[in-house]
Formats: sequence, structure tokens, C-alpha cells
Amino acid sequence: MQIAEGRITEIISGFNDKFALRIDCSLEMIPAPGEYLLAYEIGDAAAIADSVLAVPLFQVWDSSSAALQPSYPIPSSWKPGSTLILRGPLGHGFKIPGDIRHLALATLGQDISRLLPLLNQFPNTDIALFSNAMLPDLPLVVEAHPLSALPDSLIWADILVMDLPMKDLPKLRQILSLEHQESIPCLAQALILTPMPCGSIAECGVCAVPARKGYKLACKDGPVFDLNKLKW
Amino acid sequence: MQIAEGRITEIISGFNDKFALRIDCSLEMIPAPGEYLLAYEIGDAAAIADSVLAVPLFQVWDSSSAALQPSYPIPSSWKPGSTLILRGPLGHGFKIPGDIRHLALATLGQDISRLLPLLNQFPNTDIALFSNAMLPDLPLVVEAHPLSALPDSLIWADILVMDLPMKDLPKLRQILSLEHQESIPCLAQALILTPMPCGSIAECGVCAVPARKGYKLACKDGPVFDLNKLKW
Amino acid sequence: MPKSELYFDKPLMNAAGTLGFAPDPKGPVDIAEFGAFVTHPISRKPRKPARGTRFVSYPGGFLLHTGLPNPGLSGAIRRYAERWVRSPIPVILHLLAQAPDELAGMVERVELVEGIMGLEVGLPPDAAPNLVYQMAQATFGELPVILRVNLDISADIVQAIIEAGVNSISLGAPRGTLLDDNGVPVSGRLYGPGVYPLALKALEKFSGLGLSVIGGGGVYHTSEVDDMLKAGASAVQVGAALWAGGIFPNTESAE
Amino acid sequence: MPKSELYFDKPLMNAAGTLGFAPDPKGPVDIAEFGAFVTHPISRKPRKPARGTRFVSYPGGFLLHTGLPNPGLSGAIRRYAERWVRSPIPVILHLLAQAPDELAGMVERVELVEGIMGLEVGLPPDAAPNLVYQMAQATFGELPVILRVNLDISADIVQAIIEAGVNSISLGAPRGTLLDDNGVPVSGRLYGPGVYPLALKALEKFSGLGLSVIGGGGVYHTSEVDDMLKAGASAVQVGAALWAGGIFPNTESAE
Ligand SMILES: Cc1cc2nc3c(=O)[nH]c(=O)nc-3n(C[C@H](O)[C@H](O)[C@H](O)COP(=O)(O)OP(=O)(O)OC[C@H]3O[C@@H](n4cnc5c(N)ncnc54)[C@H](O)[C@@H]3O)c2cc1C
Ligand SMILES: Cc1cc2nc3c(=O)[nH]c(=O)nc-3n(C[C@H](O)[C@H](O)[C@H](O)COP(=O)(O)OP(=O)(O)OC[C@H]3O[C@@H](n4cnc5c(N)ncnc54)[C@H](O)[C@@H]3O)c2cc1C
Ligand SMILES: Cc1cc2nc3c(=O)[nH]c(=O)nc-3n(C[C@H](O)[C@H](O)[C@H](O)COP(=O)(O)O)c2cc1C
Ligand SMILES: Cc1cc2nc3c(=O)[nH]c(=O)nc-3n(C[C@H](O)[C@H](O)[C@H](O)COP(=O)(O)O)c2cc1C
Ligand code: FES
Ligand code: FES
Repeated sequence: MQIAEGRITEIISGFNDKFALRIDCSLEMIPAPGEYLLAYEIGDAAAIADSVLAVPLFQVWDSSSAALQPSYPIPSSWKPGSTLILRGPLGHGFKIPGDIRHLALATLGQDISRLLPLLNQFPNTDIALFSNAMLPDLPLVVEAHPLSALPDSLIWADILVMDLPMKDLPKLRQILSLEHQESIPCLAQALILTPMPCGSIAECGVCAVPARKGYKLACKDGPVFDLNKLKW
Repeated sequence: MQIAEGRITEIISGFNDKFALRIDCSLEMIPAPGEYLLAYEIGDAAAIADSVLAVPLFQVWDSSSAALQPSYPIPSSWKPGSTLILRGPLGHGFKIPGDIRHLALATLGQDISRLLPLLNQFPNTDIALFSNAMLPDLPLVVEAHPLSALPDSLIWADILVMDLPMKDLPKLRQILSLEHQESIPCLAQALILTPMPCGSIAECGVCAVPARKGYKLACKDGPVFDLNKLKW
Repeated sequence: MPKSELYFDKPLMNAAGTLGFAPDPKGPVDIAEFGAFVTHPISRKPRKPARGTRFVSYPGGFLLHTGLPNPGLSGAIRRYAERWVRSPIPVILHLLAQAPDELAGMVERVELVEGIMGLEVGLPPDAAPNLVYQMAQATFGELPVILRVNLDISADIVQAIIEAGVNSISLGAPRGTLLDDNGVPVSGRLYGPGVYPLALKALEKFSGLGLSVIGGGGVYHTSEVDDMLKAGASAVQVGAALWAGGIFPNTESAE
Repeated sequence: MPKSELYFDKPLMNAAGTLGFAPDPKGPVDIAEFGAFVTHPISRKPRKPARGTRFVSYPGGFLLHTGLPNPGLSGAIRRYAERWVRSPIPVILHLLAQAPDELAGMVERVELVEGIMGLEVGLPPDAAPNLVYQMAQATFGELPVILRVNLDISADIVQAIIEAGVNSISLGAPRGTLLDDNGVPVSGRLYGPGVYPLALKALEKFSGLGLSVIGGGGVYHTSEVDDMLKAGASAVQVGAALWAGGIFPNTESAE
């Protein structure tokens, strides 16, 4: 974890009404897929109305190169040229074994972009993507499927990698058709999306995720978790 | 008074750190010098944090053409392309007789821009400008002076036209060296700059200006007043 | 006891002090959406604007310290009675008084004025329970009455109101303090969307007590009107939003 | 009576719940600026996070309903006592209790723990004056005590505190209600710059009563720290601003 300055160089008006940022900062600040930065703007008092809290930024995929996307709308005072204070990289990202052959990606939310950086990391792997969200143009190696096809893929996949808004965690059992099983029959990791206002400095508990044993903090123990260790 | 939509086409990064807007709207909405519009953005909930109140816009002068400038910093959510709802023109602007020969302009604040549109209206008039603020490039016909020269000009001038933050009204007598006189010895008008949160629909009294008889409302009776009818 | 309860065709109205003394058919706000029009606060004698700074903004809202300027009851009747009679929607007169006697006199006087459907009565800031009780009783007469309280009043004030036999209250903005540009403290009422969570909380607290409660404070969106009604409000008052351009329709919230 | 009053080297500290259970020398916040470190609220038994929505933002701030998760007093002592002893600045333990007996037991227990300079004691929400009086008295022992109250408490609660013999209070965030994305009401405490005018008002109200008052609520700028001290605060607590990146130095305000 480091604290460093970054400058917004571009605000990308992205696909699906989502926006991402390009930020000029030292390379070691860029979070790996699933890790995050906390960012706030330095500016005058007028900007502060927008900056009540630091904003979590995740790596997303923009055609060729990496960009950063807040999990909230971009504060309206952030403009190309704005200086941000960045804290991170924070948390634990995706840890995917190098030798997997079948990778299943899935999102229960409306946004697939936090999973897209993984595509570049596994050029020789069969990748299937499960989502009911609108999808951007994908590389040819990726097969897109509706979410309803996800249960059948669990036997094919070596690993299931999900983007999972916390509020959808209780729906997981049904979506995976696992009514009678205790756990997912393959490796399974999920980025649990939830507000993380303190970014672990307070152990405030806002981001608490129910685990098989007690609870975990998304900001510190996650936001990527082994799904078989969470309660759902 | 009308209500109409306008679109921000350009945000001008002006001189003296002040910003102005170019707005695409019907011509009859453009306020005359000293009149104002009230503007607010239509947008999603995230924008509303910035839009607690409508913003007063005045005509200012940007090299060749007219632009509009808020009396506060531009809300950070306003961007080129933003749609604004405009109400106006509101209030009473400058009313300067057409046959004057000597025009004295003065500002007690840091900003001369709300007076600059007058320069174009009096091409054949001797104009002197009194200010301690930083000045932009001015047409050659305009002579610039420090504020300390203002008292001596009151005999020369046919009319004194001021931009006057309300908080400076009590300083006026001293600045004009009028300790022993009841009124200014020439025509005198001032744009009284003050918050105008209700824009007269509530008669809230926030913008009340002390007058020789009772008080006046800047949003409705002003913001330009005959200085000889105000109390100072 | 007040004679009767107020009934609103539409459970929405402007808050006192936000649309002037009488409905303006040519004004920018379309009052056809409202079930009633509430006047600017009117005192017995004329009041002048407060001195010093009267407006300070802060993140989420703004503070006003206006001194509640108004022409006084006689002046207001003279100037506005005709427009009250002609109003397309019912008119509620907001009265501002310091003492029970003064208030009782104003209430009696207003009963003779045509075109008034009811009264809303503001209380002096920080009034003790005893005074609140007396003021509440002083409102009773021919016209139905809403007692206007700060949304941050304490349990003993609410108790006094109920014991006085009031059956309708409306919730007004809380008070706060900010420094002006010269570092001088300005005390006043707080408006704007930042007040909304306090207002919703107050509504929860007061709506179960057998009183009819008119909600208000920081309402900027149609969804917030609905949510206040669901939380038990008998109607909702909109204030600062009218100055910003009206209640905003809800757009889809970002995920 | 509490044994002694707290004295702070520097009149600034973090607010309870904003920097965890013990100072983190490797953390992003430089505590060298603080006169004391206040711990996360600690209850007798462990507490789990609240269910349902725990965070809702609004213009000017955000609402938290965390359930105040913590490992309980024994757990906290086991895990953090060593870091309290090593802390470069004095440590104030924030205790959270529901009943006077429970609190008295915790206070006694903590006296045996090394490295604690004083206590800050939170009160149950909406406690009646009688309970506040008893809780206040239950805090008295060897360690100096700050009683933590909501900044929107009423006059009779303040009276109870003074009568109990407390000489130091700190002002905490007010409570509010907002709906979450599913329309479910969430009640909790309000943080952020929109709280500041309420906090400054509360400070005005409470600082003239013979109590030492620690101010706090919505402080985001160094100028606001100074202004609270000028308004009579004996020290100032900073909360949410630390999560946003620290107290912002003041830049020149736009005209
Ligand atoms: C319910 C209510 C709502 C208010 N809303 C606003 C507002 O939106 N904006 C604003 O600027 N001020 C408002 N006020 C008035 C405010 O409380 C003060 O009048 C104002 O802040 C200035 O008070 P002052 O005592 O400093 O001076 P002054 O304005 O000179 O007040 C003189 C006296 O009038 C009394 N007073 C003021 N208002 C009322 C009232 N409504 N009923 C009875 N007595 C009153 C005060 O107690 C004071 O003693 C409101 C007051 C009340 C009671
Ligand atoms: C001074 C104070 C500050 C607080 N600050 C926050 C905050 O910043 N964020 C937040 O989410 N919650 C805070 N709380 C806790 C909050 O009041 C509630 O615990 C929380 O909103 C959930 O309450 P609950 O009763 O719904 O459920 P639970 O969380 O299950 O509460 C269980 C019980 O604990 C009691 N309780 C909670 N807090 C305290 C306390 N400090 N002292 C004594 N009893 C307590 C409640 O009365 C309740 O009966 C604070 C409480 C107090 C008294
Ligand atoms: C100029 C002005 C004067 C007001 N006067 C009073 C008043 O005398 N009594 C009162 O109870 N509320 C008064 N209010 C408060 C409003 O009635 C209402 O509570 C508030 O505007 C609602 O909050 P909102 O504006 O954030 O929606 C006044 C408001 C304004 C803007
Ligand atoms: C996670 C968290 C937990 C808190 N717990 C308590 C508490 O138990 N008791 C209390 O009085 N205040 C508590 N607070 C409130 C703070 O002590 C302080 O009042 C508040 O943060 C100050 O407002 P600000 O954050 O806007 O500066 C808590 C705050 C947070 C963020
Ligand atoms: S965000 Fe506070 S503990 Fe995770
Ligand atoms: S701004 Fe309200 S009366 Fe002028």
C-alpha cells in the first residue's frame, strides 16, 4: 500500500453508460484485477461537496489498454487535469492458477468491465462469459452465454470467476442451481461489490460479508473471495 | 420573464480565474447588462448535490461576443452539453441615457466583467474605468485608473456605473470621498452583488438592500439601483 | 380544540416562506400540483430583514437568517386579501407570534378574512414546553390549525403539543450555525437536500402519536414525496426545491 | 465525580469509530497531529455487523448503520492492549454499554489495563434523562471520562448530565433515516460536511454550561477546527474526513 498523486488524463465515455478514467500515475499504483485504489480529489472547498468520501477505483478493460473505473458514478468535479490522491493498491484481487484450461466468467450485475482485464491474462484458455447484461465487443476467443446457462458450465469450468454485487449473494444458490449442494463443484472466486467507505482504516463493518465462519471485510479480506468460504 | 431550455456549448476558462459559459438558447433569453437569468441543470440525482439552488447568470464580455457568468463558481456538474433550465431575464439592468459623453465605470470587487458589455454600447463616449482588480485587455478608448482616482472623476463624469458587492456598500461614502455630502454629484447606478436564492418568488428578504426609504430587493427591484436612492 | 381538521385534495403544498404571500398565477411554479398554498410567515407588526449575513451555503444545503420580513397582519390583509379570495387552491395563512395573547388576537382577526382555509402557526425558537402549550391553545378558534414545529424538537415539546389538544403539526427546517466570510457566526434555519434524512427520521418519530403530521425538509424529488407519505405523512411541504426549479422527477439511479 | 479532567497536548483527535481499535503506525493517517487516539466503540460482549443496508449516501454526507461490530471488551484487550501501551499518543477507550451495571463493570475492568489515558462513554440511543443520569454516574472511577452524546440531545438530557456531575462531553453525529435502493428505511448516524452547521449550533448551545465540550461533526477543513475552538470547544474530533483522506487545508474561497 502506498499513497501517491495521480492526474486524470482522460475521462472515457464508455459503453453501457459507464465511464472510466485514465490516470497518469506510477505504474506500481495500478491495482491488479479485483484489487482497488481509494482516490480523492485535491481541490478547493467547492469541490468538497462531491468528495465526502474517497472513491474506490477498479481496473477495467478499454479495448487495448487498462483504465480505472469507480464503483460509483465519477464525482462531477473530476475533470481531465484534476489531481487525485491515490491510496493502494488495496485488498485482494483474483488469484487464478496459471494452468487452467476452462475459465467461466459471470456477472450478476449490469457490468462486466471489472472482469475484462482477465481476458488478456489467459490468451490460451477457453473462456465462457455468462451474463444478462449488455456486452461490449469481445475478443473472438470468448463465448458469451446468458446467465441461465451458468449452472451447466460448472462441470466444464476449472474455475468460476464472478462479479457479484453484495445484494445478490443470497440469490447465488438459486442462480447456480445448487439447491442441494453445500459448495460449488469447481474453484470459484467472486469480486463482492459493496460500499467500502473506510477502506479498512476503521474496521467500520459497512463492507462485512457473511462467511461460513463469522464474517469477512470486503475492503481488507476481499473484495475478491473464495466463494466456497462465504455464506450464501 | 420566460422559462426556456438552454444548452451549454462552451465553458470559457477566463481571465482572473473566472469562468464564463456560452449557452445555446433563444436570443430573447439573454439578459441585458445588469439583468440576470436563474439557471439550474436537469440531470440525474448525482448532479443534484450541486444544484441546491438555481444559479444567477449575468452577461459578461469575452473579447468579441457575449457570454454568461454565474456570480458563484460554476457548479462542478455543469459541462459542455449540459441542459439548463433558464428563467429570465430577471430584474432591472443598467439604464444609461444615450447622450452621455463621460462614462465612469468602477468596481469595488475583484471582477470587472459584468460591466464590460457596456463598453460596446457606447462606442463614441469617453470611458474611464476605476478598479484595483486585475484587468483584461481593454479597448483603446478606455482609460484605466486605480480606485483612488475615483473621487476626482465625479465632476468629470456624466454617470458613474459600478459593480458593488453588497458587503462593500458601507464603504462607499469613504471611497467616493463624500463624507460631507448626502448624494453623488452625478447620475450613479450600481449592480449590487448579493446572494439571490429565491429570485423574488418568495420575497425571502435575503437580498434586501437598505434604501433611503425602507429597503429594496436586489432580485426584483435591482440588482442595478440608482445609488442616490440607497442608504450608504 | 380546533374546529375541524384540514383536508387536502392533493397531499402536496409549498412550505411557508417559499412562494411569497399569495399565489402568483404568472409565477414560475405551477401551483395546480398543490393541495394548498401556504403564505410567507406573517407577524402582527411589520418585520424588517435581519441585519448582517442572511445566506450561507454549505455542502448539501444552505442556511438562511432573513429576519422573516413581512408587512405585518394588517398590511398583508390589505395587500393580499383579494388574491387569497381569487386563489385557485385553498390558502393557509402562516402566522408568526411570540406570545399567546398576541397570537389569540391574530387568530380572531383572521377569522374575518375571506378566502382562508386554515392556519399554520410558527412557534418562537427554543420555546419551553409551557409556552408551547399556551401558544397551541391560543390557536384554537373557527379555523383549522397546523402547528409548525422544528423537526428537531424534543419529546417534552411533542408531549406539550398533544396535551394542548392539537391534532395537526408540520415539520420545519432545523437550526444550525455557520460562519460568514468575515468569520462572524450566523444562526439560522437549514434548507436543502442534506436536511432530508433528518426530516424522514423526525417523521418516523412523530407519525405514530395520533397526530396528523405534514412532512417536509429537503424534499427535492417526487420519490421523496411518496416516501414521506408512505412513512406516515398526511401531506408533504416542499421548500427550497421550488427555488431551484421545482421538484425533480426521479431519474434512474446509478447502480 | 470522575478523578480528573483530561488534558490534550493538541486539541485534535479522531472520533470514535473512525480509525479502528488501536493506532496504526503504518496507516495512511498521520496521528502525530492528534492529542489523543480514540478507539472504535467497544461493548462488553462481541457485536456483529448489522444486517441489511449499512451505508446510504445523500447530498452533503452519508448514513451509517453498522451495528458497531467489535470483539467485545475481553477480545479487544487481548488483541490490542499491547498496541495501546506502545501508542505514541494517549489512548482513550470508547466504551458502549446499555445499562449502568454493565458499564460500571466495564469501567472497573479497564482500570487494570495499561496504556489507557481516559474513557469516552457512548449512551444508548434515545436514553431517557433518568438512564442518562445513572449511566453518567456509572462511569466514575479512577480514569477521567468524556460522555459522548448525540449533538441533537435535548435540554433535559444535558440537565441530567450536569446533575450527575460529569464535567466533559463530546458531541457525536445526529441520527437520520434514508431509504435504501430497495425502498427499505435505514436508520443510522449521519456523517459528512452537511452535519457541520448542526454541530456548530450544538457547540454554541452546550459550551456555556460549565462543561468542557469536545466538538465534532462534519469537520473537513482546518479552518473548521479553529472555528470550533473559537466557539468554545476544548478539543475537536474529526471523523469522516479521515476516511476521505484527512482534514483538508483551506484554500482561498471563491468570491
Ligand atoms: C418556526 C420558525 C421558522 C423560522 N424560519 C425562518 C427561516 O426560514 N428563515 C429565517 O431567517 N428565520 C426563520 N425564523 C426566524 C428565526 O428564528 C429568527 O427570527 C431569525 O433567525 C432571527 O432571529 P433573531 O432573534 O436573531 O432576530 P429577529 O429576526 O429580530 O427576531 C425577533 C424576535 O422574533 C422572534 N421570532 C422569530 N421568528 C418567529 C416565529 N416564527 N414565531 C415567533 N417568534 C419568532 C424571535 O424569537 C425574536 O425574539 C423562523 C422562526 C420560527 C419560529
Ligand atoms: C453514541 C452512539 C453512537 C453510535 N454511532 C454509530 C455509528 O456511527 N454507526 C452505526 O452504525 N451505529 C452507531 N451507533 C449504534 C446505533 O445506535 C445502533 O446500534 C445501530 O444503529 C443499530 O441499532 P439497532 O438497535 O437497530 O441494532 P443493534 O446494532 O443490534 O443494537 C443492539 C442494541 O445496542 C444498543 N446500542 C447500540 N449502540 C450503543 C451504544 N453506543 N451504547 C449503548 N447501547 C448501544 C442499541 O440500543 C440496541 O438496543 C451508535 C450508538 C450510540 C449510542
Ligand atoms: C424564506 C423562508 C422563510 C421561512 N419561514 C418559516 C417560518 O416562518 N416558519 C417555519 O416554520 N418555517 C419557515 N420556513 C421553512 C419552510 O417552511 C420549510 O420548513 C422548509 O423550507 C422545508 O425545507 P426545504 O426547504 O429543505 O424543503 C421558511 C423557509 C424559507 C425558505
Ligand atoms: C464507524 C463509526 C462508528 C462510530 N461509532 C460511534 C459510537 O459508538 N459512539 C459515538 O458516540 N459516535 C460514534 N461515531 C461517530 C463519531 O465518533 C463522530 O461523532 C462522527 O464521526 C463525527 O462526524 P464526522 O464524521 O462528520 O466528522 C462513529 C462513527 C463511525 C464512522
Ligand atoms: S469499509 Fe470499513 S471495514 Fe470495510
Ligand atoms: S432573493 Fe429572495 S427576495 Fe430576493
